[in-house]
Amino acid sequence: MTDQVSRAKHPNPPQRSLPYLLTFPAMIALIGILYPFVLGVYYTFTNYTLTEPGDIQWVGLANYVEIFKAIDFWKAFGVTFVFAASAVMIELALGLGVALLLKDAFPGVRILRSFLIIPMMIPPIVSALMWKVILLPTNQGVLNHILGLVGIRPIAWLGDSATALVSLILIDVWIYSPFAVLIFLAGLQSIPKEPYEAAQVDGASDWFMFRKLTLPLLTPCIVLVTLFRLIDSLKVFDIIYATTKGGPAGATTTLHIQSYFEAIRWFRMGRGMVYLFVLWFLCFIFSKALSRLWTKVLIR
Amino acid sequence: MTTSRPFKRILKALGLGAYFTFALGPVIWIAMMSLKNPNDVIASPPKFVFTPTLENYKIITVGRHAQGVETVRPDYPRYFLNTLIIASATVVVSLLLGTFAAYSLARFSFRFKEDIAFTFLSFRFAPELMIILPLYVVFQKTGLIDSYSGLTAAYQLITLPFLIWVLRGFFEDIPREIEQAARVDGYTWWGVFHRISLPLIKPGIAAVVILSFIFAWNNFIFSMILGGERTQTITLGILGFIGYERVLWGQMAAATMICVIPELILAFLVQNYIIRGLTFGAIKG
Amino acid sequence: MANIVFQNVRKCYGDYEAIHDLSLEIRDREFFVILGESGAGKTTTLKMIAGVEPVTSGAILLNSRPIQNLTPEERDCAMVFETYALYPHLSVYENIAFPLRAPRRRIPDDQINQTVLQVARVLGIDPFLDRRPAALSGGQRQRVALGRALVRQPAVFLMDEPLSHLDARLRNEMRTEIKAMRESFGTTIVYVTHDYSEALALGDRIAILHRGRIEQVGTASQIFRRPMNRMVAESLGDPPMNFLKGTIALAQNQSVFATGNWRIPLPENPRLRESVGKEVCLGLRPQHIRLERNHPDTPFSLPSKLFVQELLGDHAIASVAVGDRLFMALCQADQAYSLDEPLYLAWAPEHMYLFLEDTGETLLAEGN
Amino acid sequence: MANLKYRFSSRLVVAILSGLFVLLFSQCTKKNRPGSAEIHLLLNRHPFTESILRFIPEYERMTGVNVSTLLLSEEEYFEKLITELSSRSSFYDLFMLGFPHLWQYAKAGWLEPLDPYIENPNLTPENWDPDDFFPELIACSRWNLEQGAGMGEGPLWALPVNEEAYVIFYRKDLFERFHVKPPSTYEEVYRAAKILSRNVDGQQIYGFGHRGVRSWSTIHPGYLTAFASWGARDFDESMHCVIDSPRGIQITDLFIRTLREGGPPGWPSYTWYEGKEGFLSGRFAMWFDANHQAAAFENPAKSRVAGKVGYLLPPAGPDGQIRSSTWVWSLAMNAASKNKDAAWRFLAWATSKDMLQRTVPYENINPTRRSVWEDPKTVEATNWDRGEYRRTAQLLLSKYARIRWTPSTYVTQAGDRWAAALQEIYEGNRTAEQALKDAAEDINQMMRK
Repeated sequence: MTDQVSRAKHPNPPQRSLPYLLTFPAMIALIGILYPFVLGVYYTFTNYTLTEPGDIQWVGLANYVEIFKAIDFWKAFGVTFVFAASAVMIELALGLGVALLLKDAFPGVRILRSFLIIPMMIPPIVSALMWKVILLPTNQGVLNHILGLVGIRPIAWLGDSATALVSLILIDVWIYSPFAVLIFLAGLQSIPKEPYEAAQVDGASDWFMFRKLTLPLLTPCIVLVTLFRLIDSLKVFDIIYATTKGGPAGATTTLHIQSYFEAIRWFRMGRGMVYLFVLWFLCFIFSKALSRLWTKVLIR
Repeated sequence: MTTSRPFKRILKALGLGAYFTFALGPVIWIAMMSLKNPNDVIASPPKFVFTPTLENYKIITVGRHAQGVETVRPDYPRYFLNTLIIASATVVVSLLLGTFAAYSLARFSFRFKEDIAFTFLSFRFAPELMIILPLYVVFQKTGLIDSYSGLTAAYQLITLPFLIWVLRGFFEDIPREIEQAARVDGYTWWGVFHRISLPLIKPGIAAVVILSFIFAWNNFIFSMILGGERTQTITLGILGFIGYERVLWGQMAAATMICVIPELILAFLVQNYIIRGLTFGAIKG
Repeated sequence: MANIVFQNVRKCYGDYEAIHDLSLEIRDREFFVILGESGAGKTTTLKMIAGVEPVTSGAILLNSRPIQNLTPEERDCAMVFETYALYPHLSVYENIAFPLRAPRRRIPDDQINQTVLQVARVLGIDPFLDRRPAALSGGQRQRVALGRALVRQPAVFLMDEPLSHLDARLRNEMRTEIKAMRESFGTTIVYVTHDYSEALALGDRIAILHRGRIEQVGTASQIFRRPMNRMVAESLGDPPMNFLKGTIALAQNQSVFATGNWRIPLPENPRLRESVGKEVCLGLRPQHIRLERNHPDTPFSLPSKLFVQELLGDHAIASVAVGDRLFMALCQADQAYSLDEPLYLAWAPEHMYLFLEDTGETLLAEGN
Repeated sequence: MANLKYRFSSRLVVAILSGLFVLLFSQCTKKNRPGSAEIHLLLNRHPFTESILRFIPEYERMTGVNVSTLLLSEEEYFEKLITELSSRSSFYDLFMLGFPHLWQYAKAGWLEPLDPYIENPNLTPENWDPDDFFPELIACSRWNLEQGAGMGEGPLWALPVNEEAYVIFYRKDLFERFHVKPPSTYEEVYRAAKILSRNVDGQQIYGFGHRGVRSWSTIHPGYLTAFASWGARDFDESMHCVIDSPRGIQITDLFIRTLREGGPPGWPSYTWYEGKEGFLSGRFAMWFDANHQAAAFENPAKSRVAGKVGYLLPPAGPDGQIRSSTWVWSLAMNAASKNKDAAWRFLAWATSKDMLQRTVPYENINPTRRSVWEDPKTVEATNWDRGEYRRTAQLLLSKYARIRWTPSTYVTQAGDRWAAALQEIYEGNRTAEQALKDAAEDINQMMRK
């Protein structure tokens, strides 16, 4: 009567090996990065220069000591931090603000939402070049031309060390704030309506509801956006490479750009890799903290 | 939040207007540049009213160009096809590898689970420059240089970590009892996976496909160093318009507009999924 | 033909032991009910039969063949989940047809279609076969879950509190329906609930599960009349049994139940004699208690004062204070008592229960 | 039933994806004519390379050799090249070089000495005539790998295909209109730049334009010409960096003041193409860069200043000397190449008299062979400003233009740091002396390792 099939006994579901079997394929694809990464870290302890691939000698921590002593390193460190922190914060604020505006349906909201991610669709290096045309120092630049109409003198934007970093942050925000808007929109839609209705009944103000209800409920979004955006903005390269290349007098030289000069332009792979390893380490500790915060937020 | 009071509605309209001018203004400017002839493109002061011409689009697609208008060897359609192949292959491979990994990270509890999950994420930390030269040597020795499969493998480093973390949230979102019911109904874990779990996260897959496609489509360093003449991608194609003589801004702008089309089509196809799609467990809060 | 035997089954989540050394036999074609309050481990037991929860140690035999190591799909059990667990992306038709489409069964499409339509008609859900579960009411969803299990004629039928999410009227209706359909299941049914009336109404035999241990297994009347211990007695009947602490004493060489300065004679039986002097507690069911205004001429009575009276339509519940304890008694709706009015409880001797205070073991039950 | 739609759409998706996969892997197989020799070129975008590419099909038909080329913009080109060479890849046979790279790659042993191929009669046709090249340009391509000296001696590492020297393009109409004498010293350039930085008929004009991005390629054109004309040098004989010599500081201060007070705002962001665009669209009164850009400035279809451009020899320094910088693009062969003979035959063909002549109409107007430079067709194609362009170009080539960098493998490193110093001076937070001293100290420290 029953179609019981007796088969070799194996531990009942799920088999012990199944989880590893499933994650293994993805691991192989990413093992490909382990060898280059380890080799890169090894280079930081050598005097490897590209033009002399033959004689690589071990120099221990000489590269690190030398670089940590140099002022250029700490300047690049500072620029990287200022760029990443301000880019992420503005993207969070802008992302949340726009998401709140787009949350409720109104005529045309669907069109606006589909136009939302167009800036992300253009290769960053190309949008940086296009922005460079818009930010041209003379009144030939579109932005200066428009500002000129309202009587503001042309600003040198990417050409002046005071405004160069600000312009780069502006470009980064332009490209990646849609990412934040998307995540927040998803988050806002998954928040139940009841708490808001209850709060309204108690006569809570919009600001109170935002602070006490929306923000706490959106914490996972905030952590998620910060996690992915912080990693990318610490490692920013395309945007600066296409415009100022670390331009006016080191004002926009981040760790990644400085490593580009050291390793690719001046062939000093050993030193270049030190900058990159520091950058990797920064990403590591921030993500470790953020992902722990993420699991904690999830459980609560 | 009720926006009944007119004051709020004006504020909302102003806010949206400001943001979308900031977001779409440059895109519109690029579109205008793509319709200008060489002298207008970099006129100073910038020209807002001009006689539009489709010359740039003609040059980069069909390759015919009027005399005296300088151009580069128009291989743009080939770069476009290369990128289409590589980006789609990358997304397909990422889906194949990542979906299973995400499912096992979400469903099963096993040793080193959180470490494995974090390792996937950590592959996104390494700056591209750090791994590009050693990776180049590996690709050269294994003959993967300038090949579609080589670039598809390299792009996994960009798309796979993101895909695994997002899909993991989705799988965690499915109530366990639904999968248990399917097992009891007589399906192996594979049957449950592809008949119940996978269809239930279709919105998530849509969101992840479009975002991964964009990341792969826009890549620059991997395609430049690990690719070659046969697999040159669109980003390099667009940069190719920085000629020795001068930058062909008009043609570069036209190339950029065409570059956006496949992503727009894909976004439109999965449009309603994207927002709903990103509503995943982790977001529930 | 399906009988299920648990042999010293243990189940632990980490170091928390959910099921302690469970040994049980469920006979073929039996409607076996597991009754227990939430957290007793009844759903876990059910899921261990189905295979979706692995057994920590011990064996489960189906027709005397061990199945604890088989995967769920190899066990040929059907299960109705408490949350129904319907497939949200499939229509009602597909939800019911889903088990039949399992590759291992190789059932041709037309036969599937015919079986599904027949089951749907029986359950009265054929009008909305192409709707999605989200578009159905609680009762309809419950029927679809039933349909999904029914359609397979499995070896064992597992039900995890299928009626708990329904409103009272629908619950009674579905209960009688399930009772009526019992024949059409044609196989062993293991039904889990925390509602004692469902257990008594449906179960051929009932197992009382408390904190992962079987307190007692027996027919409805056995369990109701001769509970093994106080815990079993307490979990049956609504309103629940009343209890009064006291001791067994000897009065004129006869065992009596002494509490305060009241003495209530006890029937002669060796067990009572042995436990003279022990702490015990008296058990009386509300429906067995009569309230008298003046002192009844039977030793089986206790003085009390009315505390509160609740009118429940056709009958009323009177809560009376006996010493420091509250006793509940059923009485006619029109029987009105005034507050604090002195009343006497009276009951027939055969309705008395006696339990040991420390182990809760039953010393005296109805009829013996 | 209802679910058929669902099942159909998933089948469709799977079909498309698998089709894509098949397409992907079918592409993997190499597609070229079987059996024939194959050479690969890695080239940057340049008038010479873009014009030569037009004739490659002709070469392939003539010789049956399959020639595949990867063409990249200059920035990406050098990054791709260094990756290829540093990992000893043999994939690319020929590539373009400037002299800083020639020195670096020759020292690293990545370049193939070409003399044996020139002397081998059955590889090089008789009419190829190696002596037809301008001797100075051949000298630029020889180096005996000795840091700090030895240019012109040692093996021939590459064949020059294009050269450029540096002139000041100036707007003759503006100079006449505001009665400004074309400058013959750098003080006059400074003064002229300040006078001509004004609003003319509604368009803001800037007196003096020059490249500004943080790279050695910013040092190389006008600035290095001025620097050398003032008798200052980058390194002394013992390879010690001496850019902070008194003369060096003076000319640097003057040059940067000219840019700050007479140049466009945001100079540090100017790439060569933005600068050139500035002069082309008529916003600069003077532009100090490569003389062959005249081809673009004189082309009415593209330039607003065609016909109004004057060509000025670089002004002389205090001791009356004119020392223009120069740049030579040349083709070199990969020492690790697997088919060097086929590569050489292509190289010889590409640098033959006939081919250089045929690239002139495609704006490769500074040919490196004397016969092509004096050929009537070239003369006719380049006699702008009533022959003034050719006069200055001839003078520069024969007398004034030399490589002003000391031959070494440190040009890019020293140049990048030097350019950063110029930017600091321009930003005004360091004086010329402080910035150059720090730069010299850094460069010396860099070289010690």
